[in-house]
Amino acid sequence: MSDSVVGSQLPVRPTEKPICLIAADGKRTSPDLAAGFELPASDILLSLYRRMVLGRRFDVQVTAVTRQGRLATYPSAVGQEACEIGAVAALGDDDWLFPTYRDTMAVMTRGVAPADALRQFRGDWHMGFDPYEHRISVQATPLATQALHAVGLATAAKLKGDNVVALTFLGDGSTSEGDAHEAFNFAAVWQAPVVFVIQNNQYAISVPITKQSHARTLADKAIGYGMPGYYVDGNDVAAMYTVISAAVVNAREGRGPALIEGLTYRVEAHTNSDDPTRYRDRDEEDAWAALDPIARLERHLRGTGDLTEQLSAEIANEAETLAANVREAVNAETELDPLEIFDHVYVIPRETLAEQRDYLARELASAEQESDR
Amino acid sequence: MSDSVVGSQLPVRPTEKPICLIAADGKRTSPDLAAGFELPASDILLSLYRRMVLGRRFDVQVTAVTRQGRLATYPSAVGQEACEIGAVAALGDDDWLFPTYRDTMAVMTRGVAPADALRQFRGDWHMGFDPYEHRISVQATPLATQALHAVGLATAAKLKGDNVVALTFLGDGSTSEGDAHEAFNFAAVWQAPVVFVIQNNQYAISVPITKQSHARTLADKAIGYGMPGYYVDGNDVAAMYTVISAAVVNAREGRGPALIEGLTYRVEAHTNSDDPTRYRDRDEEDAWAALDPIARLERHLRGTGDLTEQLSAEIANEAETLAANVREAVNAETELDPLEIFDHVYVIPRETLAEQRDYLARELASAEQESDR
Amino acid sequence: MTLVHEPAAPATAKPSAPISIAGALNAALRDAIEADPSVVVFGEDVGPLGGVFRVTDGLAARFGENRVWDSPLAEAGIVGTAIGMAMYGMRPIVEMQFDAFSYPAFEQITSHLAKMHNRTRGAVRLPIVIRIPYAGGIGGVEHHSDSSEAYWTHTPGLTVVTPSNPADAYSMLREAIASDDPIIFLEPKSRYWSREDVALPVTTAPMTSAVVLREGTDVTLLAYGPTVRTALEAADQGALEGLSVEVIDLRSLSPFDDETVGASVRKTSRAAVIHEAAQFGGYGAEVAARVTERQFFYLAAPVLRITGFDIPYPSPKLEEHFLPTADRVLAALDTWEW
Amino acid sequence: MTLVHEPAAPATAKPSAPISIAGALNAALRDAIEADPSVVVFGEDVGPLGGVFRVTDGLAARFGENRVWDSPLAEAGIVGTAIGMAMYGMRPIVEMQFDAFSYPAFEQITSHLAKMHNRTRGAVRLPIVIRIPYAGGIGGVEHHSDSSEAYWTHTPGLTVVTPSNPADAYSMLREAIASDDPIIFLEPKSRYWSREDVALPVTTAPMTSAVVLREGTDVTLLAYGPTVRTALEAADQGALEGLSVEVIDLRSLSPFDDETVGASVRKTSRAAVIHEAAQFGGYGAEVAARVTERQFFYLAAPVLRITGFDIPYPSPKLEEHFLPTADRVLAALDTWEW
Ligand SMILES: Cc1ncc(C[n+]2csc(CCOP(=O)(O)OP(=O)(O)O)c2C)c(N)n1
Ligand SMILES: Cc1ncc(C[n+]2csc(CCOP(=O)(O)OP(=O)(O)O)c2C)c(N)n1
Ligand SMILES: [Mg+2]
Ligand SMILES: [Mg+2]
Repeated sequence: MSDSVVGSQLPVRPTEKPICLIAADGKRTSPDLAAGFELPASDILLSLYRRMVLGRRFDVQVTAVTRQGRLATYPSAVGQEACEIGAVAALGDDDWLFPTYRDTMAVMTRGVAPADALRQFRGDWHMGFDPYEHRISVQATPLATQALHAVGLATAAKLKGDNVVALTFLGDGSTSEGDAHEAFNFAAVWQAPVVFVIQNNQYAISVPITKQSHARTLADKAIGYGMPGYYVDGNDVAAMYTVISAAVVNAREGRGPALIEGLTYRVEAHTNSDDPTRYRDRDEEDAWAALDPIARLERHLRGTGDLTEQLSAEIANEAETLAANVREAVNAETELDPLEIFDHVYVIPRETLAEQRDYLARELASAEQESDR
Repeated sequence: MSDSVVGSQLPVRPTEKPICLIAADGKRTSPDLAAGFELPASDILLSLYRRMVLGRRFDVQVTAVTRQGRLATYPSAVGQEACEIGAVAALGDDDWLFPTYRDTMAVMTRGVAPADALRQFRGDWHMGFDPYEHRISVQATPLATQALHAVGLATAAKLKGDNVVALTFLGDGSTSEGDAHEAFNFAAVWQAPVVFVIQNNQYAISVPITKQSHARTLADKAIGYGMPGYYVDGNDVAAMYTVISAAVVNAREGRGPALIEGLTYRVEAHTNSDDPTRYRDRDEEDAWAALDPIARLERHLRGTGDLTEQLSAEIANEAETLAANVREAVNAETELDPLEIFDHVYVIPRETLAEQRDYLARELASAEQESDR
Repeated sequence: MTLVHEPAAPATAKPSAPISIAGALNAALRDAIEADPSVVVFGEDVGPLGGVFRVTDGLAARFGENRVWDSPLAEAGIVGTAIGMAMYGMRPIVEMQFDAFSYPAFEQITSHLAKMHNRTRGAVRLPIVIRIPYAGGIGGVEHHSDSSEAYWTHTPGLTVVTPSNPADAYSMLREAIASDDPIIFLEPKSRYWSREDVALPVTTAPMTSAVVLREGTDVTLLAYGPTVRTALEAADQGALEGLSVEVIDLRSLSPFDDETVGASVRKTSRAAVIHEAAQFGGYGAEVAARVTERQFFYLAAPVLRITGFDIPYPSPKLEEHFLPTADRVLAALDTWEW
Repeated sequence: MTLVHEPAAPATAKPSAPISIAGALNAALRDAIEADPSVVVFGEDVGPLGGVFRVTDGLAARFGENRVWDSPLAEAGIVGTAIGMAMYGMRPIVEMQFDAFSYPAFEQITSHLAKMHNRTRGAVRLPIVIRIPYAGGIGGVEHHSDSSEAYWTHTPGLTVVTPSNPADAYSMLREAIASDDPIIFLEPKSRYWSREDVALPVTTAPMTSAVVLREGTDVTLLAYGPTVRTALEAADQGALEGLSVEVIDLRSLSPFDDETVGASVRKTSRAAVIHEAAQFGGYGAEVAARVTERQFFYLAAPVLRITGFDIPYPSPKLEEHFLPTADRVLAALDTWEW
């Protein structure tokens, strides 16, 4: 596990300014901001655009049904579409995604049906789909803990000789946790095929990044681990997709992990139960609105003529179908068997749990009888 | 606590080569290696030399009596005198030291009597002296945990308006722990008057630094926190003392924390119960022996004529007195009251502990009677 | 709810008004910060937001960011720096946002917070309060409903208390802040918003003593935090069935008030303990074991444990099946031969 | 020591030879790595050094650094990466160098290792063994002698076992590695070097069952790990005084073998549990509580707990006063009216 350390080249240092390929006005940026990265072909840009539109519609719809009390809670990723979609688009089928509670949009985009993607937040079960079916791990709540799982899985794949890359999302606040540090360090020392994508959405619930880190950028942290670090405009999906793709290829080809910071903004409240007016003002929100990732790419694609009226109409339709899909999913009554709470605690059955299961079964049965009378 | 973040200047980046003022041959180094730091005056160098000689004699003697079974265990700092003494010499009387189990030499040098400094390793009690008497915290065993205590104490002092600086030692291996990361980050965000001194002695017990970090230097970690970082020759006490002193002044004057890596070598085994032949070879040990911090300064001071035969004879005598002092201290029988194990668990007395104390008291009394028969 | 020990109304008593546990805690923090310049409050989102449960609401605005502030997001860092501050004479009050998020601080709490006073032969005191909203019943997603008390009560050096009503919330938090020992202060999150008429400032029974909330002769129910209400409901239902139930609010989990509990059990000869945490190795095991050790020959039946199941806390839609209810308490009492 | 359940000597049995617990664990690791390519071993100093207790001695040299290696120094990192590896089909065995140093991994162990299988509705299995040298008696300085079992046994999703002799050390570790559930494998460090004649490979009683080591009729002593020897000594001394002591080695702390223990207690009508950990909220509380719940009307006296005091583990020169001894066990039995 240590030889890999030898012969590794010095890491790429984060740039002075965030890497950006398409500016807020939809225009292409000057080469210094592109930092040597190529603008993706228009078909790729179109598919990124389409998925961002669908992703946002999904999140907006879920937030709406959450306000109607259909979900226990929901952390929206609206405004962060460039990070969510750029990352998922850069992954291969055999690669693994380690999302957080924030990243349901990414989970859905990677192919999990809305009903399954939302099962956790509906309160049905802690996880709503089979990780192995989609190569997506649980949406982690304990902050930064999932980053270590990603490093472990990537290391196992490397040891087995599989060309699998693990990508994990992290929030800006989560970088303060010890587990984030340990994950960065293990990944670098073991040269694990991992890509860390930090979505710096400026807040950890109410705490602004200035109270979270004194570093110039979070990407600079990569230097302290001997990892390449990329400081990226997290509202430019072209840049996010291109940089993450390069990092994924590097990792796949045995050149180790990378840390990518995407500068973005959490447009919605932390969750439906949060009240942002207590800690941030309208001006700030407006300033970021002007940098919107979808509007920006739309301007660009209209400029190039790649996005036709017809195409956007098609995408709009698709989005509405998805939204309907979401409403249907959350309105459908799910059958839950209370007794299942005992069934997955251990692989090897336990007598005490069997006894407790029987206890609940009897309780439920007599409740039935009560209600029958 | 956040305003302090504003208006802080960009951090000093670690140098390409370790900062060094006096080379292994005792000669002064070229300006590029000095990195703008001045060589201390000869009286300072002499006192650093004297304290290093005493420090080593102390550690050698303690290791010897440990082999004779007088101590439960002892982690020696032989070879690391430039870090241990350089750090202590840079601290003011009101400043605080947060040492590890490795740093008994520093504790003794800061004024703790050998008998008290060794009480923990004799197995008498977990700590052998009053932290407030010497402004030295417990020699921490849980790695990196003490760094957070240092940040907290320094922050409290800052809030109270006291000009107190906290210095904490860390080992190279300890930098992998989450607590090290959290301490660096809290210190930078809160601009706490803390100086982190990493003694990179190349090993964490048996694990070499190459398996611990993939970074160019450990000092580079400072960049990821927006802290000044200094990469220093840890066997050059002139450099260690000068750089740490500068960091202490900076911290005292409200310019925040700093991280300093001293490149050094753990000459002895990890502790008396360790066997280094299992994981490192003779050549490596010899190579480092040539860089010895004491021999190096001795060459320099003989060259300048500041270290006379008479003076070194005096120091040698002083060292022998100290060694005798150590032998006496560890041979002296200490009176321990077993019942004291109940007396400091809580400030507010507890009935259950009183009961358990009585139980042991009765047991001891009847044992007395037995032996009297 | 009738307090057998009526809170002693202090001279400065304001007219009593309805207040929630969250409100009472907020008032206690406010008064403590005002009373003692060495008291500081920090943690995740405790500043401008006022905490996710609003327990620190308005404190940062009122006292400034040098008394109440948002720390970086790292629990070991929060507890570790609090230890250093306490070493320098401060009295930090820190919040773990939810109980499961205290686990990253486990080493700082068990290896340092609990041991520093002993380690230094009494030289160092750590007057630190760690506030932990605990237990479930609020429809929280995974990791937001743990009951971690057994981890803390087994750790020598820690004092662990938990209020079940607004008056105790105020009084016990003030006492915890004033204590020179480190305190794990467990706040029953499902009860945060339950209101009662209280005249603040209020001083109730000492933090480390249990209180008899309801007198009875047939059985003693031992509850704390969120299950006190459950016990009182069971007592009401029991009364209808002619069962005279004594209800004790333990309040202090460590130390345990053997005297109050012992006296009650010797009177009723039957006892049951109620908590949300899993049963195996839970706090109820200590209660059952020590009550049995001390009162064995008074007991007409084994001490019962009515607790959560030995499983991870379930998802929101299933938690109702996990939580102990008054019905379960009464059903358990029925398993005894009377 | 006489095993009532004699280990079944396998066909391939080598001639029995004296081997220590550390040696037996080393052999178990060697055989498991050899038998299954998905087994890997990593942690602090487990590579070339062979671990501070030499339990992994020679493994890195024999199997190479892709099977056995030194990780960076971070316990959460070690457990967290092990979880990721297990998700990809590996069977990691990791070492926490001393029990107090497992605390930085507390969140990864309680919030993920214990819950991942349940969280994923059974889709993910985590066949991970966390080896923890535990308890005291070796003159270790602070933090090197903790008994952390109560923290783990209270956590649903974990299986917690501890061997007390070389044959069990080998057999139970092999079974733990083969198990698809995560296992906390507690190794009694004070017994690492005690030798016995064992023919390896050996298969003893199932990992999750308790074993009657000594049959008796007057009282049942329940012990595990380091206190099994204490219990046997007490049995010997008791015999001299005409006391017939049954000794049970619990071996599995979670699950608890109610059947074996229940049968014994119904026979003797008296029981005592022995452990080094502090008593308050210790594992003995669960043992006393559940034995009492199930056997109340068979018990002639309360279940006794002979344990460490409710204080931090003392310094080397004072630990002898902390550790339960055979004398303390017998003195405790004398407190019963017979
Ligand atoms: C270990 C831990 N501590 C605290 C929390 C409570 N918590 C949930 S989200 C959150 C803020 C996270 O901020 P960030 O990492 O920036 O992610 P974002 O929500 O902005 O996507 C906090 C403090 C948690 N989930 N886990
Ligand atoms: C949290 C924790 N994990 C493991 C240990 C066991 N341990 C004691 S010293 C040591 C190596 C530390 O290496 P380093 O930080 O480089 O300091 P050095 O001993 O070289 O001075 C280890 C692993 C510990 N004391 N604390
Ligand atoms: Mg954020
Ligand atoms: Mg080292």
